[in-house]
Amino acid sequence: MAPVKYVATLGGRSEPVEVTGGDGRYQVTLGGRTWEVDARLTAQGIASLLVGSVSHVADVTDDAGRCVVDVGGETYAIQVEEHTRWTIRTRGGAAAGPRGQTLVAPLPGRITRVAVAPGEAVAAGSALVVIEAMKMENELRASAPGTVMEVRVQAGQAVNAGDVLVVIG
Amino acid sequence: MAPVKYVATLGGRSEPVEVTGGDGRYQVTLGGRTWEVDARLTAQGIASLLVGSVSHVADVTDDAGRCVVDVGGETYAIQVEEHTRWTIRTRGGAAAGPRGQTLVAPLPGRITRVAVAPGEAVAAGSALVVIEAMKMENELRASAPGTVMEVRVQAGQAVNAGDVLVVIG
Amino acid sequence: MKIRKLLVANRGEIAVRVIRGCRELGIATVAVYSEADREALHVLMADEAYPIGPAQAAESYLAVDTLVGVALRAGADAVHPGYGFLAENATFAQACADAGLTFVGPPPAAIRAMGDKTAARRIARDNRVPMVPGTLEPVASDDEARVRAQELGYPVMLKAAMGGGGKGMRLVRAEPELTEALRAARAEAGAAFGDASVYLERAVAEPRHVEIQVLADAHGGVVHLGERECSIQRRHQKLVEESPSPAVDASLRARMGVAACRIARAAGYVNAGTVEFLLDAEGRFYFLEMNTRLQVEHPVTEMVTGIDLVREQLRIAAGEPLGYGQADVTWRGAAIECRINAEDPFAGWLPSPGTITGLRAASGPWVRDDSGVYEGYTVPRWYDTLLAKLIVWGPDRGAAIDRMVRALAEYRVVGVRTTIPVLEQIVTHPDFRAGRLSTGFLDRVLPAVRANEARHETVAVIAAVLAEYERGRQAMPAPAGGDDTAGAWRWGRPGWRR
Amino acid sequence: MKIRKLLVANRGEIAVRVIRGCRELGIATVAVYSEADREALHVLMADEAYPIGPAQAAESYLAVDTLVGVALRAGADAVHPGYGFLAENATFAQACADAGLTFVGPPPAAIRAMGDKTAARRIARDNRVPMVPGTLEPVASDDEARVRAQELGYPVMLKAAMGGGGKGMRLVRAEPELTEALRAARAEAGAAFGDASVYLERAVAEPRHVEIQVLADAHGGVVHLGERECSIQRRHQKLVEESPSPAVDASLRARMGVAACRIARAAGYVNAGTVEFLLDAEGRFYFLEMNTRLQVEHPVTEMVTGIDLVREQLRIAAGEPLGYGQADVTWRGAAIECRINAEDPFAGWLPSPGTITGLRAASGPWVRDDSGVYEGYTVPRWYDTLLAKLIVWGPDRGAAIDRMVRALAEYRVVGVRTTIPVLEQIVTHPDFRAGRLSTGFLDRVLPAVRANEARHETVAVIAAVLAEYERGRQAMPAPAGGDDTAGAWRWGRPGWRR
Repeated sequence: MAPVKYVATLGGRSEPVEVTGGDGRYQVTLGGRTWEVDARLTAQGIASLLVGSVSHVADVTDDAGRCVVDVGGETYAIQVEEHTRWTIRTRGGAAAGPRGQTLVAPLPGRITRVAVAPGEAVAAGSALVVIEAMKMENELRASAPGTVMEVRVQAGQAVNAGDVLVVIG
Repeated sequence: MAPVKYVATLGGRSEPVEVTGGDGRYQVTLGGRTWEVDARLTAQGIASLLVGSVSHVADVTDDAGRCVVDVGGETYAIQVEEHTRWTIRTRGGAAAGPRGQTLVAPLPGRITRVAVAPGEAVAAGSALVVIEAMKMENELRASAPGTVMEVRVQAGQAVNAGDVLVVIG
Repeated sequence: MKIRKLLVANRGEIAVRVIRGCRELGIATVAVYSEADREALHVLMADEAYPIGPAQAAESYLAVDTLVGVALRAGADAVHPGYGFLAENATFAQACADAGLTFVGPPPAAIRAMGDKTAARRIARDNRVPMVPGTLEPVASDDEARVRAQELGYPVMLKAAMGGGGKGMRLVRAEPELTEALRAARAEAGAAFGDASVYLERAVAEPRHVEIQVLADAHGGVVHLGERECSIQRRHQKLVEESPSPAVDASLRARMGVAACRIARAAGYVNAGTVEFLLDAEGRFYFLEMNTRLQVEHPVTEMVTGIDLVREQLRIAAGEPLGYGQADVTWRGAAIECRINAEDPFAGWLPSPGTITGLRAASGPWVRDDSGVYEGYTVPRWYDTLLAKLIVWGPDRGAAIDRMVRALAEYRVVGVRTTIPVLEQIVTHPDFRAGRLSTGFLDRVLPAVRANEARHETVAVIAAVLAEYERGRQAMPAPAGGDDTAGAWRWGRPGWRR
Repeated sequence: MKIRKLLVANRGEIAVRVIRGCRELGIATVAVYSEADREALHVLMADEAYPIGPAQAAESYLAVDTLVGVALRAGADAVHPGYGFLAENATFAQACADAGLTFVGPPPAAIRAMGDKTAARRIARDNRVPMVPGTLEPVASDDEARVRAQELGYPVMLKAAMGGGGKGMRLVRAEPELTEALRAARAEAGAAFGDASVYLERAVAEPRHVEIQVLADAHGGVVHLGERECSIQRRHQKLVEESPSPAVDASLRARMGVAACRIARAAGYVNAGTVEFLLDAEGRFYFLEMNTRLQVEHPVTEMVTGIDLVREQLRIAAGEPLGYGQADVTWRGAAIECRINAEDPFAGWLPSPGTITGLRAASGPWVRDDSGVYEGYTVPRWYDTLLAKLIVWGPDRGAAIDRMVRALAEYRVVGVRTTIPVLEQIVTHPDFRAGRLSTGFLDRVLPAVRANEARHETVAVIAAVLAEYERGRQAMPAPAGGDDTAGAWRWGRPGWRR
């Protein structure tokens, strides 16, 4: 059987992967090396992998089309596409990077402080907003320098995860 | 809302049960008493029940149409039917009781001994067959007196769960 | 009076811990739950459970009258407050007493004396227990704070007068930070304790946090159970605790123990309590405060002394004498506790509420899992982030560390982010193994902590690609001759988790 | 020679136990698995895993050459045999040595001397250790057995000459039972040990089974770690074990310990071993046999002495001296172990293989779960029924019993039948609490054991009816205004377990 070709994208890097085999025993080629893999699902979403006799247990979940793998205490979010599909998707060249920042609430909570106002210049690492959740005050900071375009919340306000708090241009 | 009427059958006894409510809060009437029940599924097949404030955790599984409930370290197999269905099913009177015994292998294993032969009379509790499984010899006995009609296995033979071993008339 | 039925006025792992202790003594247990906690583990484990109101703690777990009312309605004769919430609230202890309920904790007067940290410092001073210089009263204003701080000399520490557990604490390195630090400390203190007062202490450089566990009965018996070192803290929240402290020998233990017992006696203390000290690099110790409750980290003391602190609390509350003296308390080996919190140490330690889709706790020899959660449980966003405490024992500190490394590697939590990866890096750190600890340890070590060593990247990619490969194959007709017997292939079977 | 990589020639909970011990010492681990065990826990937990053949143990876990070959191929420098399988097989120990592998166990000569139970009895006799009267050689024929039994006087006990673990043992009350008992004992012995020889002993009335743990290093150091009482047995299979024995005081412990050490020395014993005794109602003890391996019930000794037996085995095998003497071994409190087997005690104790659909192990203070299974695991039908060992410690026997009752109530296994319900009835039995034990205890108590006390019948019916009710409601259109927020109704959501 001809190998099935995929591209796995992890942390911005894409690499080709080829798979053959089945019924729990596979040959997986990546990074110029072929691995003999014995893989079983021991329970829902929990895979036992023997990769060339080395034993690993991986928790594999699906998160909005990406595969999230917990293995050895580390977490990886990996996008897997068939090679042809990936080629078509990326043919136009990489999309332009995101411009500006949109600070969204990473979890539900209550805004206890807003440290910036529209028009203000912020440096990378500047405190923008403090959100209280689970009995802790959590300071949210700018990831890059810019200018505050919008502040959509005020102190005392309750927010849900994903709510836009501050827009920086 | 009118209560929904059921019949629960457990250990040969059938008793009517009525339920109203929903969204986790119910009134359940059985044995002449009405219980306020707060019930949630905390995970697949695991229910937390507050029965008049008393807390129970029940593992509820389905086994060939019967509901198997593990609660407080005890296991109950309960058949639940809508009252009308139960009435129709039982209208003809109880079916005649089973006649004779068919000894089936309760688990897979190897027959190490056959203690009876066709035509032999057996008493309740007589050893019929010894099956070896999980490193133990397990003696299977007659549940009632009778005469051996058929012996379908011999020593040394491997059997699967459910295989008929001995028929007693 | 024998306790027959006890209401646990708390939630999470400590409620579970108290329920277990009661069950072993034949005491029936009553849980309470807010609207966010109907499915919490303590509700599932108790004999009975009663709703007490909305998710907000102020309207449920902090509602004194509601709790006392439920205790009476359920026919309970005692109340255990756990830690946090109302555990150090004298009004609650008094309300229980007034309702005829045995409060499993110290008398209201002792809570009041020690709960007011500035009053506690006066008791320490009167009993010749060494203290860090600071104010004996809360500071009335920002201006007063500025003056006092200048007198003490920076850096200074702000502390909640009614505090405990690190809430409302702020280190102030220099005067420009003072105003904001006061605001933050007061806000946190007000939210946590309903009292925003703070006081000042001179900050000790590179101190260790070492505390002494005491037990006092109602008949004058007082013993100490040795120390716990809790220097591994982030923002005054303890993360790793151990007993014994690598910095404490038998002689220092005895001296700190005597000081702790002296304070307990002076305060008229009864039940389990903890006297906190700072220990400086020269082995001098300074009284910080007394916590008038069970501590989160009590298990490490239990593991080395063999004394069940919850059992002792219940016995003492029932009026029993300790039945042993200081000479009967012995220590064996070393114990370490790691706090598994729902926080993402690689994203600013943000709380990580959500559903625990996978949970495999460590177990086996000398591994203790004191957990408040289960697989399938949704961690609510209303309460603190502590999911479970992982405790190990070993014949010596090195063996305990080896065991903790093993246990952390076994412990898997999927669905919410936890502190496990950073705990692994802490306990394998050379300074930790060498016992070179101070409350500054974590701030020093954290910058080097990496989210992903990418040790398992190849395996992760293989797992992800195989999942996709099998999803594709399942969409195809089954191959001829494929069998489905034991040991055969099982990827892609129904139930691949979404 | 330091051990760097170790092959565990076993499966189930003991393989997991050994892997944990190795991990704490920084030793890499190699698991082996039969075709029935690809998904077993020890395979998942080891660093590496290799297939060794078909499900039948004779062709996999008992295949000496295969195991030695895998060890060499994997680059292991040591082998741990666990218990059962090849643990007491001198040929295997010799094959490891010949291949340059460190065998974590005694020298082949000591295995041979003690493995042949009749030879062991000669050593005991020569060392003035008391013994039950019996044959010093296996019986050659049924006729010889009949003559010897008559000489000894009924009841007599048949025992496998190469035995251990109760396999191949039969009590014979009177002569008419002898022929069938010989057949059964020989068949079991042959299947278990590859040697069908049996010998005879006079049966002691109402004896206790009390065994002494010994540790011997390669430098002449020998200590004992006190006793375990294992009187709770069914068909010679231990079900509940404890340390200390309620029938053993310090003086008896010392005398039995000295006798056990004397036998270990006489046999040239090195590593962990157990000397089994019968203890009669008058406190006299009789040597039974020596088990030249780790015992299933070793954790109770670990919990009271604080000594990690697997760690000691590995240290001794690496050539290290014990580093302590008899006076350094101390005992604290009491420990109990319960064996959770996949057997249905209410259906003739039939094995209950199958898939564990639900598993919630006990945890919390002083509770240790040594398990070989996980939720979702399918218990294969090829091996013994032991799923997990539940061990508790308490400051005294009463506290340990209270804790075991609590822990058993917490422990839930769904999908396969287990011994848990009968264990609960054993540890709450008045005779058990009073310490009135003998190997006849279980046979005396079992007839009173009930499958279902029906204590929870009402709750079970409510749960079953609500499941059906909600199944019906889910089939209807959703009610207007129904919300799906936190804390709301969740029955009948997708995934109701089939």
